Amino acid sequence: MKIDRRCFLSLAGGLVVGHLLSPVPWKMTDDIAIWSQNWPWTPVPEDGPVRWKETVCTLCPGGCGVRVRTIRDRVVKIEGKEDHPVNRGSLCPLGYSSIQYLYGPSRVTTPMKRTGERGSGEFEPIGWDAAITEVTRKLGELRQNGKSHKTAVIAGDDRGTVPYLFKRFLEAYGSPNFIRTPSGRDAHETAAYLAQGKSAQNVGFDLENAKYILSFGCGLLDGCGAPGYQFAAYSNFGEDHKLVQVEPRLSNTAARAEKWLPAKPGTEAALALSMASVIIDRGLHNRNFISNHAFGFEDFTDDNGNMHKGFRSLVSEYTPSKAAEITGIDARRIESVAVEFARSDKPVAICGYYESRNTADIDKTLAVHALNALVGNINQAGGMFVFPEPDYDLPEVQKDNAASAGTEKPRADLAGSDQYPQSRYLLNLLPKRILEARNNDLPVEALLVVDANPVYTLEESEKVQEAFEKIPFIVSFSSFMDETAKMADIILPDHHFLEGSRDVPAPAGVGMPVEGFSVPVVDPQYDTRNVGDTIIDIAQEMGGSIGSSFPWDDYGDFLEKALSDRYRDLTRNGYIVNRDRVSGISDAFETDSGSYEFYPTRRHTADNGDTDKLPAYREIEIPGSNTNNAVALVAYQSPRIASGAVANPPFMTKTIDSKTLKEDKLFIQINPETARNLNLKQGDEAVIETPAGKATVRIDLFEGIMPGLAAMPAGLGHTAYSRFIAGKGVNVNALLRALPDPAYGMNTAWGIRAQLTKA
Amino acid sequence: MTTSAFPEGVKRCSGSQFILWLLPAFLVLLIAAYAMFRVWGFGLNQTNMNDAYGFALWIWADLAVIALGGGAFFSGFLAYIMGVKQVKNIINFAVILGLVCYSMALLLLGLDVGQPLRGWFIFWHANIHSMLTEVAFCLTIYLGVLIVEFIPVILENPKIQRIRFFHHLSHNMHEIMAVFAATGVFLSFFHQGSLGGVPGVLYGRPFAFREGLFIWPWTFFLFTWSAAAVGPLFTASMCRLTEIITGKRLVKDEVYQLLAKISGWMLLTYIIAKSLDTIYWATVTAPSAGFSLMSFYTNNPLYGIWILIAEIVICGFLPALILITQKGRENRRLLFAAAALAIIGLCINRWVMVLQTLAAPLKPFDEWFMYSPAWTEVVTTIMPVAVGIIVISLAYRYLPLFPQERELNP
Amino acid sequence: MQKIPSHTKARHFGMVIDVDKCTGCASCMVACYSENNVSFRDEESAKMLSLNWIMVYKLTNGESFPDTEVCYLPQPCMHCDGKEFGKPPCVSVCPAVATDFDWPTGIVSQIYTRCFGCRYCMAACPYHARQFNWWDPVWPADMEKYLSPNVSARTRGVVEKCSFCYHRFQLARQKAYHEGRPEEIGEDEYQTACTQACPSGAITFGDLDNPEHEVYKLKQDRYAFRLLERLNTNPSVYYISKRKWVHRMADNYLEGEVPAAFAENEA
Amino acid sequence: MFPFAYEWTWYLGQYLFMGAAGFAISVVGAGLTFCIIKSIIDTVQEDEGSSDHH
Repeated sequence: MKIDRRCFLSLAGGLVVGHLLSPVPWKMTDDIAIWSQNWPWTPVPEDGPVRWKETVCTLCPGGCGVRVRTIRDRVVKIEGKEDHPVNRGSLCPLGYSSIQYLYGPSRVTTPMKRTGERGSGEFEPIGWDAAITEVTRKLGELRQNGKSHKTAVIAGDDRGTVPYLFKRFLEAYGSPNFIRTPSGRDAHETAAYLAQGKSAQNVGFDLENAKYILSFGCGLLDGCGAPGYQFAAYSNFGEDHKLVQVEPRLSNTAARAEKWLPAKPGTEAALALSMASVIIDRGLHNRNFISNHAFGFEDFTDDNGNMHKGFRSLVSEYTPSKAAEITGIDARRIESVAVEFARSDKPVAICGYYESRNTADIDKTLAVHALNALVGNINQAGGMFVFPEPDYDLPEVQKDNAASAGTEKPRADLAGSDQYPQSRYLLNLLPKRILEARNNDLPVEALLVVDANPVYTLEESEKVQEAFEKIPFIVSFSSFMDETAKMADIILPDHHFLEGSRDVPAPAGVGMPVEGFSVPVVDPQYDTRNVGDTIIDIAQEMGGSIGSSFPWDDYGDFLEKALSDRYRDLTRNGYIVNRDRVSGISDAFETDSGSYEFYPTRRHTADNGDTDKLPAYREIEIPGSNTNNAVALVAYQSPRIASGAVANPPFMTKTIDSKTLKEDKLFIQINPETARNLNLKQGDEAVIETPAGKATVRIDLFEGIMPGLAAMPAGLGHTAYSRFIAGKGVNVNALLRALPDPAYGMNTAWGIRAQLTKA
Repeated sequence: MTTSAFPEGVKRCSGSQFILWLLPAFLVLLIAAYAMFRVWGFGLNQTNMNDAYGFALWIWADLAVIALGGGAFFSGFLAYIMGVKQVKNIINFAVILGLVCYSMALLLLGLDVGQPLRGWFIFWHANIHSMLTEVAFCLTIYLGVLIVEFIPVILENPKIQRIRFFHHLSHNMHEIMAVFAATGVFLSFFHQGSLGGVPGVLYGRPFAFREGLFIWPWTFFLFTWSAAAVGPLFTASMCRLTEIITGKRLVKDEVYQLLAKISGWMLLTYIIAKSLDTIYWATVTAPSAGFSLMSFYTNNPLYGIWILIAEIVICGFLPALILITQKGRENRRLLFAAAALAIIGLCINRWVMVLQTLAAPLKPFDEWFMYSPAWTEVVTTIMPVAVGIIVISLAYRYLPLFPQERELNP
Repeated sequence: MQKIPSHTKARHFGMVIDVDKCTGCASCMVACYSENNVSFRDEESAKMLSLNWIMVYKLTNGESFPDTEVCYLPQPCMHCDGKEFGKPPCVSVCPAVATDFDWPTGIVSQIYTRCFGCRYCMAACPYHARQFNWWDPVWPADMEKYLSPNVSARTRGVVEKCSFCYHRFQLARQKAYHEGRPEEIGEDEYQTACTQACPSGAITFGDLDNPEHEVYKLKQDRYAFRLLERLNTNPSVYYISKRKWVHRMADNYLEGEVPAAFAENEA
Repeated sequence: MFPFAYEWTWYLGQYLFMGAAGFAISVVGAGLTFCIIKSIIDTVQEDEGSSDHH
């Protein structure tokens, strides 16, 4: 048979038809569908026995107890720990997304040494031994040249064993420069020192038991302070609980508050003092407390025979009508809130723990503390507490001559200097000092950064970056490639909190002396090391008296000794509540008068003279010029945006609505009235320019913000971490500028004047 | 002597001219093929669809193209079942147009699903309560019927006719064409309707939702009716377009006029029914869910009340009135102007039933969802036109589509 | 569309969300992502391309400063009972039975391996509770390790939505079975991840038909309402708010119509 | 579509729907088969009838 074209075609056709009639196509289709359900690039999570482990989250200062669901060696879920005293089961979005930081592209997976330009982000892996040798060599050189005091540590916290080890290291090494990053705590600590004579102690508010919370701008439900604690308190609110929020913007806290008092920003002190005047006028103050535990309530004459005005006389100047003029709040509302507050069973007044704003208005804080004193709730259930920090029972630091000489030197940040004698840490002043110094006389030549990300969190980020560029040697201990780590010469990555042990002392603002303990729930995922171990290693490698000041095998050994009798309970329960440390009213005051000083005699004033030491409303002229298209730019916190040292993980960014962030452009909230004046509409692109910087943003019209203000969320605009985090919006800190308090050096600017123009 | 590949007794242009004419269409096809490669390769993120617009340009194109392709079923119904002789002069063309429309609609559907490899689940795991299942079944079977209807036309190519078996086959198939046509009409009636049912049953979408008869919302019947009315007008218009392009008369005016007359009355009855439906919906159905008529037509940049007026009055009543009057029909320009309006009206109807349904906000705190298609969507939506040009050109060139062509072009 | 088998206990799971209590913190959203292996991308602000099984909406009363009020409305899948019981808008339209109404629990399921991505269910759902996987999910740099084996990862091209953490129900049922008390599942034993995560206690979850469950009482609250109730979708998610404007935000009203909870006061 | 598909249940709607679909397919299929068989017969008969076809 001749095979011609026709024959061939018939054969081919026959084959096709034959196959179609056979089960082959059916089988193929089925196989294809099954394949589409098992694409090799779609992960199939491995199953295994589930184990729940408990630890404490340290991604923010909140210190919430968490329970962690693990399957084999993997962490698959984090939840709030029901019986943890801080958060009682609740947990913030950052806590829930912390697994995204355990794994993922932001981790620094091994010690790194900078290879490119500073800040370029070019690093090469370097072994632990080499990295530690490099750090000790550099620090040793400085010390040998008599410049040990030019080594500084920037830490996110000054409590707990890790900051303790750093402080101890500096002491043995010979530097006074342990610097805590600025936060709302600065003002509370100062106020506690001035009014109660308690130095370096933790101020906490017992929101759990309070019935009437009068918050002067504290973003209780916006993620400030210890969000887990505040949320837990709020969740137990009953009909008889009240929350009053003073804030110029309808924040989440204000929205959930029983009353919202939109006072003009920066006038909170006037409002608090006016409320005090109402309380005193109507005799609603706690007479027992005032007569037994108060100083400076009435006018008095001091030992030198000088007349001084007392608190009562002072506040009488702040009549509700005058306060109404200053704050913009109706006088009758001021009165009614003041009366409700004073008459409440368990009232507490609280102010600004906002982490992002880094501000410390000492007058406001003193005025708010005074409100608490007026109702006599100092160290009372549901009131305001001052707790001593946890102490460690450890051998003395051994100091050689170099160490003694170094620690005697003035601090690089001017804290404790003649100008700012009562301030402990003034990181906000440091960048300027570095920039103004000549290159051969830099105040800081070696910098160790732990649990902090100052390049991102400090005001005027651009200036901070410039300053950091001038520091010859920077070591970061960050677990993540954050903005500061990116500027470092050496990165000695710490564990993620799920991988290591650490003690977690009472979170700022929490109304109980709780101490937590985080334990590893999973093996270290990468070549990282507990920062405690690293600093002990560095000290021991430096040898001499420094080495002998660190006589421990490792951080674990140190923890066991440092926490001594608490160690067992802490490791077993994950927390202890040191109830025995809560002093009653009897030893609440360590002032000269032994009382609550409404008139803080110790208060340092700018001219160091006779200027009134009483808390007062002093108008703060924020930086920037007041032009036609000026708005006052303020930062706001959102529980959906982590604004502290740790950036927003992808999960949290996913929760942000498209009126806050869209196509990587950030929205600023302004009142429609402001928008009309500036000829702006919803969604418009606009340029915002402040003395500190300039950015393109988009406009979100929000009725709930005071006209004339522009609010920008804090926590976005990162430049480091990963592509899931970087490049989203604007870092508000880059647009803000600090305004140092003349006597305390802390930042008092509640905002900044900005020019807002349509792009 | 070799048999000519062209139908007997007609003139066709040269091969090179023919290829030149097809070139732009092939170019479109090429771009569309690239777009299809992108979509199938990288997924639907290559389009501008989103969660608010799960259905978008493609679904509109499907609905519109199928409705316009409905000329095939209604012409078939007229020709084979009602025995309207005149229609037989255009039925081949109607079938081929329908075939293009339906195959393209299926292709677009294949493009539109997220997991094309699982597309057959619609048959395997069929949920017979879903209007889409009904659409898929009827559409696929009807496409088969159209192919069966088209086979004898192919077989009439002179070269194929030489093979005796095919000669007999085409003859025999013509003989029982009424059976196929009847089945087609039955299928087409249901799927045109179920396409209307697709939006009509969405009781969560008050813009689209309609009450109805048994399991069928009124849109079920309105869609069938409108496809039957406008489909033949589309067939006639495309036929006329072919005439203009080829420069030949292919169908007698009386055929056009007959189709126009039937369509005119169909359109008029349809648009009256549609108006009644709209009035009932605007006054009873929608208000019961808290919506006033105007809430569907305000606060957005596109969907104003003009769209309703355009659909019902300008592209509904107006062409219907033109077509039912003899004078209107006899004026060829007026006839095809009216046909064009009716076609636009049908497209608007399918557009709003799909797109506006999804655009209208339901939660009071939602805003209108607006959408503009991506190039991948646009080019693949134009693709049926290119395919239509190619298929019709080939068919016209090689197959005896128009029985009257020889007579009209001596 | 099966009827309930006679040997299984009938439950009707649902949720009551106190809008006046919700702070908009989004813990529920994040907990849900984590619990249900919801993928993420680097660009997430286009919410109509983003996967969120529960979405917290911000509502404002529209009054000008300082009379403005803000509320937050968390919205998961409503697990509608449907106009006709067992026929939610999305279920009857799915051509491939990839989504179904589970009679023993009242939960609307989604079978990812069955879904072929036609998105008809999304067109049918008035709540935008359903989301499509426009992209292949990617978990960069070891992040795959945190995925839970209890919920399968989705592929590109399928629709997904809130399941009321159905896997938790299955685990609870298994546990009850092993402990010799089949069909006896305590209220605490089955809670959704978002309910558990809500730090302000705004979300309550349970069997709407069980008088011993909290939701049974809460749903009868005078100020309870449901989202877009007038569409007759019969959602299993209830909301509570004492604010009239929130009620107005939750459904559509013609001029002169008043939300049911306030109708008496007005009259 | 078929009873061996997962989670299959029997109910009336299925019969009606599948019945109609099956009916349509059968009619078209039967018609097509009829045409093909008849054409084969026609062709064969033609071949037998006239011998001038090779």
